[in-house]
Amino acid sequence: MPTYGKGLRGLSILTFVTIAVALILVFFYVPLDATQGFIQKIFYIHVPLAIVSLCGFVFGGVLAVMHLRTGDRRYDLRSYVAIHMALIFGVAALLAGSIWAKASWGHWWVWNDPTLVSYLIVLLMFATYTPLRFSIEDPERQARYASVFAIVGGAFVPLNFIAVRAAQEYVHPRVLTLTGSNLPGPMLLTFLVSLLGITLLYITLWKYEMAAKNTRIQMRALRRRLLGDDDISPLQRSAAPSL
Amino acid sequence: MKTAFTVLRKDLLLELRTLETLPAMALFSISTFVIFHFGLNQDTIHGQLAAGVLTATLLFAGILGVNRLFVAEREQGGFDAFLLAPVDRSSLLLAKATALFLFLVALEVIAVPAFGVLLLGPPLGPRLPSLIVVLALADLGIAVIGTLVSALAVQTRARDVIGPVMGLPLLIPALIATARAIGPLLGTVGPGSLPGKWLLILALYDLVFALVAYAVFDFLLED
Amino acid sequence: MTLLGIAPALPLHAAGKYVAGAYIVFVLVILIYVAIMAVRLGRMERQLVELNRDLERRDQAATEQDRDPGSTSAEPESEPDAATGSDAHREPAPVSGSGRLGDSSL
Amino acid sequence: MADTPAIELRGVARYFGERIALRDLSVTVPAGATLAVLGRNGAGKSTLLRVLATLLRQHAGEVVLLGEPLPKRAFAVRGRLGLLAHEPLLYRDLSGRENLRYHARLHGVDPERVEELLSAVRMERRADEPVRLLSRGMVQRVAVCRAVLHDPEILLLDEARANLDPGASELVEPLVGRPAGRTRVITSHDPQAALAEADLALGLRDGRPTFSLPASEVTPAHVRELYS
Repeated sequence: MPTYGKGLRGLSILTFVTIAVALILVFFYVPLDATQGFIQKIFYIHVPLAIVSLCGFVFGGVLAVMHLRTGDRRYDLRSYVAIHMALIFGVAALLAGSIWAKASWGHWWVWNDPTLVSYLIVLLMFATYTPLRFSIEDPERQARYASVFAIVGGAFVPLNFIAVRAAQEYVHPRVLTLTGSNLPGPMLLTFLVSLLGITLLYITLWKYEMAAKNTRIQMRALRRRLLGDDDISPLQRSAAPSL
Repeated sequence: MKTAFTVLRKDLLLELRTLETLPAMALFSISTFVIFHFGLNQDTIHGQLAAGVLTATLLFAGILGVNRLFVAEREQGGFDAFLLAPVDRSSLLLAKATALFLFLVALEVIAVPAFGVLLLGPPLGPRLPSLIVVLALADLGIAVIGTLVSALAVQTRARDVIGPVMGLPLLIPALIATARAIGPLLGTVGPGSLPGKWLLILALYDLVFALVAYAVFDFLLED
Repeated sequence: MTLLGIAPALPLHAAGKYVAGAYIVFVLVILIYVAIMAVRLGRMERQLVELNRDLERRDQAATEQDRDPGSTSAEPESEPDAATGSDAHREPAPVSGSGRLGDSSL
Repeated sequence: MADTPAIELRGVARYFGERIALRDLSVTVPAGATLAVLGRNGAGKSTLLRVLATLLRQHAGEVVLLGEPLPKRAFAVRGRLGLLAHEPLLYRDLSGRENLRYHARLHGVDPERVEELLSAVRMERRADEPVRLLSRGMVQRVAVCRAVLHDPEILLLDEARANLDPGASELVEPLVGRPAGRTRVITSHDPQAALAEADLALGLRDGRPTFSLPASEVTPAHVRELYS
């Protein structure tokens, strides 16, 4: 049975260092953006969060495919944690994005930035992932239906982005499209370092939550093995996989 | 294919007998037009606004159909009856998607003329052919996504809520493409050209989700 | 160390407020997450402590049983055979069949 | 095919989350024989029938029906099984005949067989009324037709006699009774009636088999233990 905790210590140190370096670069090294000035600094937190979160949803979809193909419920747990983390990062990205919108265009929500708009739609959709899991009792069916949802969601993310981007008339020059990039040298370096930092943070927290969930499940099994079955309280319904 | 036709025939017969879904969708859409009239406080609308009103109304009326799609199967043992037969399981997806598609077409046969009469400024006539093309592609998207979402939701406890809440975000890109494709058609100056870009996106959307639905549908029936 | 001199660290005029806000929101979200996980960890810790106490009670009962097996105390401490138990719930599923979990199951 | 047993279960288990529905179940039913499954409510009888009907996959152990291992070869067996359970599996808003025609098309059976069965259970006159207007007994008779429509080799009867008055029971006897010569698995709340028409008997309690004997060797003690 794989444990998820072993690489955690080294990984968290690496994450800490990377984010620290990124912050230093953002605030002390990179020159101010010509048009947006200081506000542009939010860009280095908003876009990496958005990218990592989107990749998290697609990662959850891939794990869901593995779960349906192999039938191994551990993939379902990994998919659940991946999507769960992606949702958390997504909320942070959306908040940072709306702050950026307020700073540069004056109001909290703006419809002309395709990343922000398509982001809201993706979050709206994945917000139903947990209620869907919660409303199915049989754990095996719950895992299977959640995986189907994750796969549909994974396919939806790129399509949604294409549709929203095509629908946008751009108000301001694209600083960085999620696909291409037209950033001068130092900005690109800073962006890549902060992207790396956020990615490492996602992986660390993913392993951390996997370790926590794994421990809880092992403990429940241990408790049942030691104290017989009638001593444990029946598992109350939860969205999390119970295996 | 034959199985899909068998299941489709049964569904249409069942709808004929009970008349639960179709009338509800039609009445829902017409009352929505009335609400839009008072909401927008305009006697006639045209262009992109009209496209938006039409598309949004059809989408929400379609959601009513999505909610009812698998209810008979769930409550009267339809799933077991189907699973007991030596048939390919994805034919149920094909049959139900076709049934939903036909419901949507029937809805549009009623709702679009009503829209023309009630709200639309410019005459509907000359715009109809290209409008039909766009609506057909949109119905295909709603049918595929709707069937998948309905199959997912019907087995859950909060099925009347989970279905729409899951389905709407999934259908937003289709809604965008449909509204943007219909927009120029309903302009006052005369039917504009069909924007190819949006038809392409709509077609791509339908194709991708048809493939995804085909790949994952069997897992929803397995137990 | 000219690095520090170039850009004022945190200009607090209008723009700075938003930038600080964005980064604080990010830190806050992560902190909330860590707090939730900490609560879960606490609950798990309590369950482990409880588990150990139950075990001690059971072992104590077992040792009493061994010391005077003959005496039929008024209310005999029935040997809770932990291994099989009434088994109304499944033990970790044996490895076999379609993708069931390993014995030391996750 | 007569020598290979119709149903072979070895160490079959099925869980519903943490709760055990079936566990360590091993039984072999030769072709043409009838197995009576006895036990209280929730003992796992219906779960066992759904596993045999390929509607539920087993979580452990082996299930071989008519020489075909499940769940891999389930499609090869599906057309040769008939299930009659609490749910009649009929659409209430369609008539009896429309339901049976639908099932006949699903199973690729000649519609003529529908008329034959309807007259066998004397339902021809009421065959065109929606099922929701029929009495429980009539619905059960139409459900019997549905279960044997495709002439299954294995028949799974979950309290088939429930809701049937003695008259109706005789009507369906040639279809679902012993004379039809099919391999049958029957469950019932009335152990005596079930044992009377069974060759083998299986006792279930909390998902575990308590006995698996020829019907003749089942003693009242066995039965009492099941329902105590």
